[in-house]
Order: sequence, then structure tokens, then C-alpha cells
Amino acid sequence: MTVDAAAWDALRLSLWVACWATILAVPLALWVAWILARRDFWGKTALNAAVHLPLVLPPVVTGYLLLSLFGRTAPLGQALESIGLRLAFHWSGAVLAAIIMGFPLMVRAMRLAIEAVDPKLEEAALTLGAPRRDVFMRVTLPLIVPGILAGAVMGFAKAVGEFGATITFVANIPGQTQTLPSAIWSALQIPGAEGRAAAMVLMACVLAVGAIVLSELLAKRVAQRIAGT
Amino acid sequence: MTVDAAAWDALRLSLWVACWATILAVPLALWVAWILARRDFWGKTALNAAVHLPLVLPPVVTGYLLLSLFGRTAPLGQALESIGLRLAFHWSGAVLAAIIMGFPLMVRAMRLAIEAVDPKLEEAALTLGAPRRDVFMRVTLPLIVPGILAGAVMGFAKAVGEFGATITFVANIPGQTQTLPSAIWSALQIPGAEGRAAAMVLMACVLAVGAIVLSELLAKRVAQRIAGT
Amino acid sequence: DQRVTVFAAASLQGALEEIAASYITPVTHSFAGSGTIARQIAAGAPADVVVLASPDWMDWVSDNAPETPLKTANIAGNTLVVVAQAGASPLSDVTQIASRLADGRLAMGHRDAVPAGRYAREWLQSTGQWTLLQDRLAETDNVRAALALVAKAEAPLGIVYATDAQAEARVEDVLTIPTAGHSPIRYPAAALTPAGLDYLSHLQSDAARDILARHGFSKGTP
Amino acid sequence: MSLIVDIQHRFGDFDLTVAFEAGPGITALFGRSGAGKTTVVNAVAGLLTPDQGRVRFDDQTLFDSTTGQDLPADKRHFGYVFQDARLFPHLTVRQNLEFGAKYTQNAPVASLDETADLLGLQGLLARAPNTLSGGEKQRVALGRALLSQPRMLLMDEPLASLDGPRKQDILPFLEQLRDGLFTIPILYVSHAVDEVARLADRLVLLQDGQVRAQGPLFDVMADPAAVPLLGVREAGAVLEAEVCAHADDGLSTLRLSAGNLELPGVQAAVGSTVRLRVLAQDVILSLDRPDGLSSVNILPVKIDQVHPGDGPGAAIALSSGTDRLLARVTARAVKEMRLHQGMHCFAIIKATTVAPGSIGR
Amino acid sequence: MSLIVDIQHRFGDFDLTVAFEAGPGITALFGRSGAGKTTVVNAVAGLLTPDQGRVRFDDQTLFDSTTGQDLPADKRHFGYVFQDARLFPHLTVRQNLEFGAKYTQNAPVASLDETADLLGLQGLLARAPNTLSGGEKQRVALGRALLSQPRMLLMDEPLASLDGPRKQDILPFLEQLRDGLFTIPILYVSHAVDEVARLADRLVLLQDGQVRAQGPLFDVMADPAAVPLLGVREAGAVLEAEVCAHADDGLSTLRLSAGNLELPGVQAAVGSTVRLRVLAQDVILSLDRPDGLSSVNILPVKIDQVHPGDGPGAAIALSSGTDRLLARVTARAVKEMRLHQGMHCFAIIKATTVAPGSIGR
Ligand SMILES: Nc1ncnc2c1ncn2[C@@H]1O[C@H](COP(=O)(O)OP(=O)(O)OP(=O)(O)O)[C@@H](O)[C@H]1O
Ligand SMILES: Nc1ncnc2c1ncn2[C@@H]1O[C@H](COP(=O)(O)OP(=O)(O)OP(=O)(O)O)[C@@H](O)[C@H]1O
Ligand code: MOO
Ligand SMILES: [Mg+2]
Ligand SMILES: [Mg+2]
Repeated sequence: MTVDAAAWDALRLSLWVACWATILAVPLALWVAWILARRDFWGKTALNAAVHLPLVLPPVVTGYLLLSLFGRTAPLGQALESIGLRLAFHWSGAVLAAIIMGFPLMVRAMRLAIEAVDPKLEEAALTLGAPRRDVFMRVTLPLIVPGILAGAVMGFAKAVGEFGATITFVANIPGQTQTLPSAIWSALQIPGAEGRAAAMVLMACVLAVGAIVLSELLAKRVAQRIAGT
Repeated sequence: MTVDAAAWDALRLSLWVACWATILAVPLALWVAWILARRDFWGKTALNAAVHLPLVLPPVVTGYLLLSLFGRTAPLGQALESIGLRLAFHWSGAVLAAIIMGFPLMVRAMRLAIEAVDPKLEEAALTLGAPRRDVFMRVTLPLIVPGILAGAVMGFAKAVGEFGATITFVANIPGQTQTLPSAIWSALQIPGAEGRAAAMVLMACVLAVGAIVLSELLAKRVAQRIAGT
Repeated sequence: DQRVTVFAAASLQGALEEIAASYITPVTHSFAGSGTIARQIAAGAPADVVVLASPDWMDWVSDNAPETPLKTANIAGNTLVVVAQAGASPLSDVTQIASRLADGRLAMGHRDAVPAGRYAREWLQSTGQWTLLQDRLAETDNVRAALALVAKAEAPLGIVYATDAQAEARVEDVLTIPTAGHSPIRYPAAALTPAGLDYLSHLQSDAARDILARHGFSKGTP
Repeated sequence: MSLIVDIQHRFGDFDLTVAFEAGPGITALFGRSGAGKTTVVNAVAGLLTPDQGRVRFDDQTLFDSTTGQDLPADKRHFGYVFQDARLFPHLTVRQNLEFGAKYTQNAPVASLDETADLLGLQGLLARAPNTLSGGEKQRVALGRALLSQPRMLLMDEPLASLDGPRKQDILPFLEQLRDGLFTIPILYVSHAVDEVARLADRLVLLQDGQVRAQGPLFDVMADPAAVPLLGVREAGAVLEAEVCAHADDGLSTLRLSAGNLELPGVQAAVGSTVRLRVLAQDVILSLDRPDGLSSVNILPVKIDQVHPGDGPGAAIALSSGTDRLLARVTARAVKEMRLHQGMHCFAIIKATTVAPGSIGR
Repeated sequence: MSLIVDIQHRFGDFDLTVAFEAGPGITALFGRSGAGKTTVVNAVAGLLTPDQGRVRFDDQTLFDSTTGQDLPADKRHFGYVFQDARLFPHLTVRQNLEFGAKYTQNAPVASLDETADLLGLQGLLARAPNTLSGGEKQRVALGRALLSQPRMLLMDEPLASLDGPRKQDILPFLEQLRDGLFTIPILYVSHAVDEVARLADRLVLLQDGQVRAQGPLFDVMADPAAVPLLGVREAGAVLEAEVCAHADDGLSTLRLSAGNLELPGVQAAVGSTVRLRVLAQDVILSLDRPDGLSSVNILPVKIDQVHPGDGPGAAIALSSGTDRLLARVTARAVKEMRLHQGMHCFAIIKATTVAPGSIGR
């Protein structure tokens, strides 16, 4: 196994992208999960299907769709670029790709957790005069922390592992958009570079295992607090 | 959009593979989820990490790992082939790839559901003389149906969408191992075949949306039964 | 089984399917990237013939395949072109690339991982433009993706195979790249079975060469 | 301050049609399991939208099916002690109580610490709800609702899982809420008649989703017709008496309109008014004023009504001055003693029958 | 059939040290909120592993901390009615009951339909538990445990959320379990003394995790020292009497060792034995045999012990023949009537005081 500077760059970038993706996606996924769990509205099935889409489509397709939506020639992409937000060929685009690819996983975990919350507890909070937002922040949210953690760690892991949509959307620019999976993939396409690939696979594993262990520890603390031990 | 025989073949194969993957993975994922949710044992973190691994690794890497484990030149692959089970370059390998890639999603959903079951209900069942297995089958299992459905639909969607590991492990042979994503990818490699690709993307969407709608209907029935409406 | 199975690099897809149609036995293709195919062959893929886009990978196959190929041959060659969106004015030489890019990027296959990208890098290095351009690339996981970037105007310029450029209406060649500037682009094929041996001859037939030529491939140098 | 409820709701084959007025003071909702008590309270709290009807509090319409008005639960400021405790499992006992106190603008009637003291929660403040016993949970829930300083309290069997002595600690506190400077009206669900008799000002008797009797407590309790609704063993009149004196041996003299009672353990100050519950089955009728009895409480009474029951007993409505009493005697005694309307006789009330828990205000 | 419990367990600063023997018949665990009742029952059921000690049932060791034996809950065949109902939410009421009946080998004491009838569940069988009222849930839980035909029943306040009339329906059924051909021992947690008095054969009084008194019900209940543990209003002796005759007017004559009582509403057959609870506060002492009273139940008694209480009352232990009674009178009456040990006098027991619910067996 050989570790070169490019590998470290890729690791750093992957960590960066995965952290951003997780931080940005969690609130959004929570909102969507809440809507799907608790509201009935016209187009709910469509929203639900849309959330799942990145799971179903080959990642390249998602990448192309992203390019057509957020590319520098697409209206949306131009609008964003005019306010200073560049996505295509930029690490922020990798964040977007990671968010979208991880979204179904995050939403599902959070939705399951929200559906498991006893609405009677929320009713109790309401009768104590807590407005709906406070009920959410102070009752629902703390109770679904395990689901949020599960969603976050899945989103993080997926962000660390995402390849197809990322390389299609933001290409593979070393130090800028070359994430660990892109680097691993590149190494695997070169005869005899398996050693470099293996080293980077290990890095990705360490990153993800770290996130998993951390989330499990947090979840355990929450569970113990509720059990009172 | 043009739909040719190869596209229908790919659709049929994807449906077949996704169904098999879902059917086979659900019980296994349920077992792992149960262990992770309810047991404490040495190596639990390792198991947990292993389950998440396919999420973290670029799919190609998973594909290569599968190839080197189950390839026709690998000892394990040869052993399996000697008992009539061919995996590499065979649709059953696509099933395996889909199972592995969908596994983290399924396990998470089921685990969250299991953790949300009130152990007091299981205790009540025990005191009525139900042995542990019956408690699981008749109390825990029905209560986690929403989680199982969520896991199954995610696994199914992932199986429909899985590309990287599949094309690497079982290649891209039309009518035999060319799933919808592989066919879409192939179409995207031919200039001017975007129409074919779009048609197949639509097929994949219909497949997945169908599964989602079905699972939501089932989940709603379970929820209504518990709510008593 | 009567069928002939061909594992081939994706960039040959259009041409190989046409060639197969004129063969007596039905032919089944499995297209993927060269690296993937090479590893599949090593893992015992049920291929009669393998066609790659990279001589390096073919060497690797020869070393790693469970059985040594019965015969190998280069069935085609290719050339690189610089493309821009349709309607763009031609470049007079390589030094203009940088200015034409402005703040855009030069799309091409990955410099090491994708054969087309490797040839492009060699050419840019031989013309002394590499150091100037290497931070302004948009490297992709296959040539088609690079082509799509130019077609969608995400990148002003791209370096792709002439065959790809010819098939995509939304792009136009703006500079032809001399074959001398990089190692020769060859598509090595290998027959792994007796049936494959026969099909390999078919691939080398005049009819096949015509089809390859029509798709823009050059003659395979031995 | 008054709550006006007039609602209809249907669950499958259960039909609720309820109209009553509650408060100020404590209004007890009394009825058997499944009578619809919780359903009514939920509708008042805003947790259930009735099919039809109106709920008003003072001038404010909380719910009106004709206009579509439906004030959300968090805007109603009704404290609700649920039949199941519904503590927040992720918060400690102290944090649960703090949650109750958080959304109130009113000046606190009792601080968190006072409330915890009263409810015996001081040792439990740092604990997780899941580690509490059944009665402890219920006490925390009670404290949480009390601390939210509601403009009305809804209590769904809040004392059902509490032991006798603990109840005796908490009842005075509820009385204080009823009678304090800032009186909070209370809607109190119970199937314990003694609690109802001690606390309630008005009584609403529910049966199968319908109101069978309602009115001021004294009227409903002294009505022989309510005996079957309350349960034969639990029926009995409620009286008000003035405290005249406390003797050295612990007995207090209470003045009723037609005589005095000597009772132990009366805590109220001389001159104040207390509430007495006299169970119908604890009243013995005698034709002559008896003597040589350990019971010193004998009142002259006039028989207002002899109400034969379904079984071997009869309910006798009595007046003693302006007070009303209820006696339950056997049909044989009615015959042998020739008890009849308008007859004068004596009621013997055992001193210790009127237990401390039945004395309120 | 007997259960031997001798365990220690510690939760934070709560220390449980409990040793008692239970069954055959009904053993009541009585104690205030937080006394440790549920903890004991959980340990017996196998849902809690105590820090130390032994639990045996007949010859079988269920738990022994020294040998490490710990029989799993599903092998103990103890039916458990939980303080919270714990119905299976995904099953209908009928399916919940069927779940109870499924894992039993014994011949059914009562069929599912009989049980549902008894508990008033017939109209609810198709319903989901989430749509039931509090009392309805508890009844289903009771039915489910009964249908599991356990070798012992553990009941944690099973009747707390039931209304009076419903309790009166269910208590005879529990008595039947106690007294039927295949007697099932019952460990019964309650803080309602009247239930305990009616049902229990043995009484274990818990306080702060310690056993304060235990023994046969008649002994513990007639002991003036137990009065503060049971609550002043609830103390009272329990007697057994033989049914002699049923008169036309509904009164029955019951024979005690030193005289007869006339009581209404006795359902038992002539010649059978019934259990009577006579509250200490319902016994009036008279120096002479009084007449002209609506109360026809007068027994000659001898004072065994005068036990002054903390307050203005005194507990008087009496014997009447071989029966023991407890009377609570005021200290003033003790003084004025000069009540003292060995003295002979008369106890007046109001006919209607011994209500149907207090008559058992
Ligand atoms: N969602 C529902 N669907 C059908 N019936 C319902 C539903 N909710 C309540 N009921 C029925 O309405 C009736 C009244 O229920 P409610 O909970 O108000 O009773 P309650 O008087 O509070 O009884 P308890 O004292 O047992 O708590 C019950 O018979 C109950 O079964
Ligand atoms: N997990 C725990 N951690 C700490 N203390 C506990 C735990 N479980 C129970 N306790 C304490 O042990 C004591 C006994 O609890 P238990 O539930 O046995 O009481 P109980 O007698 O059943 O009371 P109730 O009548 O209120 O149900 C209580 O003070 C309770 O707070
Ligand atoms: O056929 Mo390639 O591997 O995309 O150059
Ligand atoms: Mg209720
Ligand atoms: Mg308890």
C-alpha cells in the first residue's frame, strides 16, 4: 500500500465534502421526513418518489441531471453562479451530489423515527402551552435523535462513498473535486496501481467507521438517558 | 424516446434481480438488525461497520472485491460453482451485488424500527408463556412491519438502481446480466442514444415508484390497524 | 452455446455492434471500461474475445488471464481531436487552447485512468502545454462524459477521440491532434477460445475494417 | 369564569351527547368506565375535534362547528393531567416540571420546589421518568400541569394510582386551587365518590355518553334518585358546617342548622366553614333520642321522602333544619319502624364516620 | 402451592429487602406509592433479576443468586396483569385475548367468550386497543392474563382504573379463582384496603422496600398496631360468618360465634361461609344493649386491648366469642364510657355498613 500526497488530498476533500453534505442535508432531510411522516397533501407520493429517485437511477444519470440543472449553461446554474455559488467543477458541487445521493437514506431513517414518536407526548406538550414549533424542538426532536444520528451517519457514509454522480457532475480535479472514491477509481483503472487504491479504501473505511462509532456512542448516551441508567 | 427489445430485456432482468434481492435480503437484514439493536457482543462495532461498508466504498471497489471472492478463478467462487451456484457473470451475481449494496439501507431501517418497539410489550408476551421466538414472530415482527417495508422498498430501489458493483461483478451482457442501469449506461456511451437512455430511465422510475406506492399502501394499512380506524 | 461473447471497451460499442450483425453466429457484447474488462477476464469472464482501448491493459490481461490468449491483434486505431461546441471557430494551434478556455475548463478523460485521457496528457506534455493546463482540466471517468461536457457547454473545449466527435452533432472539431504527439492509439483484441479465434479473424476482415473506418477509426497498426 | 360545553361526537357505535356548564370551582365528571369522560375532556382541551357543537370559556369561543372555529390546544391554556402520565421520557423529573412552568405568563401560585415538596418529588428530581413507580409518575404529571398555571385544570383520574395517605396530602392542595385568591376552575374526572364529594362544587353524572344528572354537588348528592348512579355504598349527602370550638381532647364542635356535631381532627379555624360528607349507610335512624352510645352525634330530622331501591334497601331523604341528609336503611327497618314522609325522628351519625378526608374548605 | 420470595435489590438509593411466603389463596402486597410493590412482582415474574436472593415456587427454584439459576419469564407460567395495560396494539381485543389463551396446556377455567362476558368486553372484541378507554384497556389486560391459565397470577393494581360497579362484577371472579377446584394462587398488589380485605388470605405490608407486617389477613387486620399502616379510615377486622337463612325482605341472617347479624344482599347459599369486613369506624360501642335503633346488629363483646392512636381516636380490639373485631372510637368516649381491657359491652354494627362488596367466599 502506498500513500501519496494526492491520496491525502482526496481524503481531506472527502472529509470536507462529507461534513458539509451531512450538515446541510440533516435539516432539509428532517423537514422532508417530517412532512412525509405527519402531513397529508396533494403530491405527497410524488415527493416521496422524488426523494427515492437517486437510489433508483444509475449515479451517472443523476450526475447528468445535475449537470443539466446546475451546469454553468443551465438557467439555475447561472442564477446560482451570479450570486457567487459555483457548483459545476467545484467542491460545492460534490457536496450537492453527496446530499442528493444520501438524501433518501437520511429521510427514511428520520421518517421512521418521527413515525415512532408517540403523538400523545406532543399533545401533552401542547396542553402545557408550548407552541407547535417548541413542541417540535423540545419534545419531538430530542426523541428522534437516534433516527437523526442514523440518518446522518448514513448520509455521511454515502457522502464518503459517492462516486458516479460526483465524477459526472464535478469531474475529477485533484485537490478540488477529486474525492476519495474518484481517486480510488482512478487508481483501479491503472494496471498495477492496486496498492494505492487499497490504501485509499482503507482511508475511506477509517473515516466511515469513525463516523459510525461516534454516532453509536451518541445514540447510546441518548438511550441511557431515557432509560435512566 | 425509443424502446427496443434490449430495453425490455433489461427491465425484466432488473425486476427479477430486484425481487430476488429483496426477498433474500429481508430476512438476513432483519436478523442483523435485531442483533445490532438488541444484543451486546464482542465485535458488534465491527459487524456494524461491515454492514455500512458498501455505502462507503465506491461501488466498483465492492464489485472488484466480489470478483476476487466469487470470481470463477477464486477458490470460493470455484467451490460455489462446483455445487452449481454460479455468481460471477450471472444474474445471481447481480442479486448478490444488489443485496450487498442495499444491505446497509435495509438494516438501518429495520434496526430503527426494532429499537422503537417497547420492550414492555415483549415482556408482557413472555409472561403469557410465549417463547422468545413466538414473541418475536407475533409481537415484535408485526410491530416493525413499517420498518421492514421501509427497508424492503429501499433495498428494492437500490437493487433497481445498482450499477457500479453489478457491472463490475457480472459484466453487462444483454439478456443475461445487463440490468436497467447497465443498459442506461451503455446507451449513454453511444452518441445520440440519449432517447434510449431516457426511455430506460423512465422504466426504472416507474418500477421504483410502483414499489414505493405499494409499500406506502401496506404501511398505511398497518398504521390504520394500530390506530383502529 | 453457439454464441460468441465479446467483452469490449465501451468506446467501440457502435462499431462492434455493426460488425457483429454481419457475422454468421450471434454475438453477445458486454461493454465496460477497459480496466473493468481486463479484471473481469482475469476473474474468468466467459469471453471468447476481448477488445480493449489500452495496450497496457492488454498486457496486464496476458499476464493475469487464467489462460493465455490464443492470439492478439490490434483491430483499430484512433486519433484525438480538440472539440468545441458546434459553430466554434477552429484553433490554429495548441497554444491557443489556454486563451480559448478563458476561465473554463478543458474536458478530457482522466489523465491516467482513462486511455483517451492518457493520450491527451502525453500530447499536452509533448507540446509543453501540460504545466499550463493541468490545473484547468475537467477530467472524467470516460471519454463520453468529457464529450458530454463540451456538448452541454459546461466546458469550452475537450479532448476526445475523433470517433466520438464525429458522432456527436453538438460539437465540432477545432484542432486535429497529430498522432506523433502521443503513443499510438490502438485497440488490441485477443481471442480466448477457438470460437473467439474465428471471430477475431472476422474483426480483422475487410468488411469489419470498412465499418470501423466509417465510424472514424483508423486502421489498426500491428 | 365558566366553561360551557355542548358537543356531540360519534366513535363507531358510541354516541356522545353532552351539554354542561362548569366552574368556577370544581366540576366533577363522574361515570363508569367507557362513559365518555376522557372523550369530553379531550374535546375541552382541544385534542379532539367533536363532530358538532360548541365549547366556550367565558366570552371566548374555543370551538364552534357551525363557524368552524377551533382554537388550538396550546392556545387554550388548560392544564391537563392525563389518565396515563405522559411524562417526557428524555427529560428528568425536574425538566418535566420546568417544561410545565415554561410557557406561563401568570405569577406562580407555587414554585417548582414547593410543588415538588407537596407531591413528595424532592428525592426524584434528577431521575428519568422511566425509573419511576406508577404513583410517582402520576405525581410528576400532576406537578407539571399545576406549574403551567392554567386558566382551567383538566384532571382525568389524577389520583387513581395514588395511595390513601398521598391522596390526603394532595387533596388540600387542589382545594386551595379551588378556593385561593386566583381561583382556577377544575374539571375533574373521577370514579371515586369520596374525592368528588370532598372537592366538587358541581357534579355531572355521565352514563353511556349522556348526561344523566347535573347540578350543584349538594343537590345531586342529596337526591335519592342519584343513589344508583353513584353506587349504593358511596351515596350520601354533603353538608356545610361552621366550626364553633376545638376541645382539648381533639374533638371539634361543628354547628349545623339543627344541632351540633362533635368530630375529631378538624383542622379549620373556629368560625370557618367546613364540608362534611355523611354516607347514607352511616346514618342510623332512631325513633327516640338514644343514650349510652359511644356516638355523640345525634340530630333531630324530618323524613322528606322514602325512596325504595331495587334491592332490600331504601334511601331516605331527611331534612335537619335547613340541611339535607340521606340515610340508607333496610326495607325491614322501614316497615318495623313505620318510616314515612313527614315523620320526625333522630339520625345517629358516628363521630368517626366523618373522616378527616371528607372535610373540606 | 406456595411461592417463597427472599430477595434484595438496589435502585440508586432505594433499597429493597423483602422476604415473604405466598399462597395458596391470595396474598396481598400492600404499600404506599414507591414502596417497592411493582419491583417485587417484576422479580417474581422473571422480568427483573434481583441483586441477591431466592425465589421458589413449590419445589422449583425460579431464581437463586448463589447458584445463578434464573428461570426465564416465559417458563414461569405466572400470569401478570401490569400496572399499565400493555395490550398488543397491532392485535384486536379478541386477538389479545387469544394470545393469552394460546400458550396454555391447562384446561380452560373460563372460555374466551365467558371471560369477555364477565369483563364486559363483548362489544369491544373487534376493536383496536388504541380506541379503548382507560378502564376498558385494563379489563382486556385482566382477561388476557386470566385466559393464560397461569399457575399463579400476579396482579399489579388491576382494578385501580375500574369504577365501583365494575369492580363488584370482577371481584367474585377473582374469588372464584382463589376458591375454585384448581386453585390459582394470586399475588395481588393494591392500595385499596377494601379489595385487600375482601380478597386476601395473607397480607404483606410493605414500606420503603421493607416488610413491616405480614401474616394471615385476619390477624394483620385485627391488629390495632396495623392501623397506621393501613390508614385510619380503612382499618377494620375481617370475620367469617355462616349463612343461616334468607328472609323474604332480602335480609339474610349470618351466624358469628357470639350472635347473629342481619345483612342485606348476601348471595351465598344457606350453610356457606362468607367473609365480612367490619370497619373500625363503623363499630359503635354501647354499655347497655340498646333498642329502638334502625340497626339490628348488636353483638356482645369483650375489650381485649385499648390502643391509643396518635390523634384524638383510639383503636379498641374486641372479641366476640371467638371472633375478633376492631373499633375506632374517640378518646373522649374512652374516657366518658371508661372503656378498659376486660370490660364487657355491646358493639352496634349498622346493617348496611357491611356492604355486598365486603362479603366474600
Ligand atoms: N377511537 C375510538 N374508536 C371507537 N371507540 C372509541 C374511540 N375512542 C373512544 N371510544 C369509545 O368511547 C367510549 C368512551 O371512551 P372514554 O375514553 O371517553 O371513556 P371514559 O369515560 O374515559 O372511561 P374510563 O374511565 O375507562 O377511562 C368508550 O366506550 C370507548 O371504547
Ligand atoms: N430503574 C430504577 N432506578 C432507580 N429507582 C427505581 C428504578 N425503578 C424503580 N425505582 C424506585 O424504586 C421504588 C419502588 O418502585 P416500585 O415501582 O416497585 O413502586 P411501587 O410500590 O410499585 O409504587 P406505585 O404504587 O407507585 O406503583 C420507587 O421509589 C422507584 O422510584
Ligand atoms: O473506451 Mo475508454 O476506456 O472510455 O477510452
Ligand atoms: Mg378515561
Ligand atoms: Mg407500582
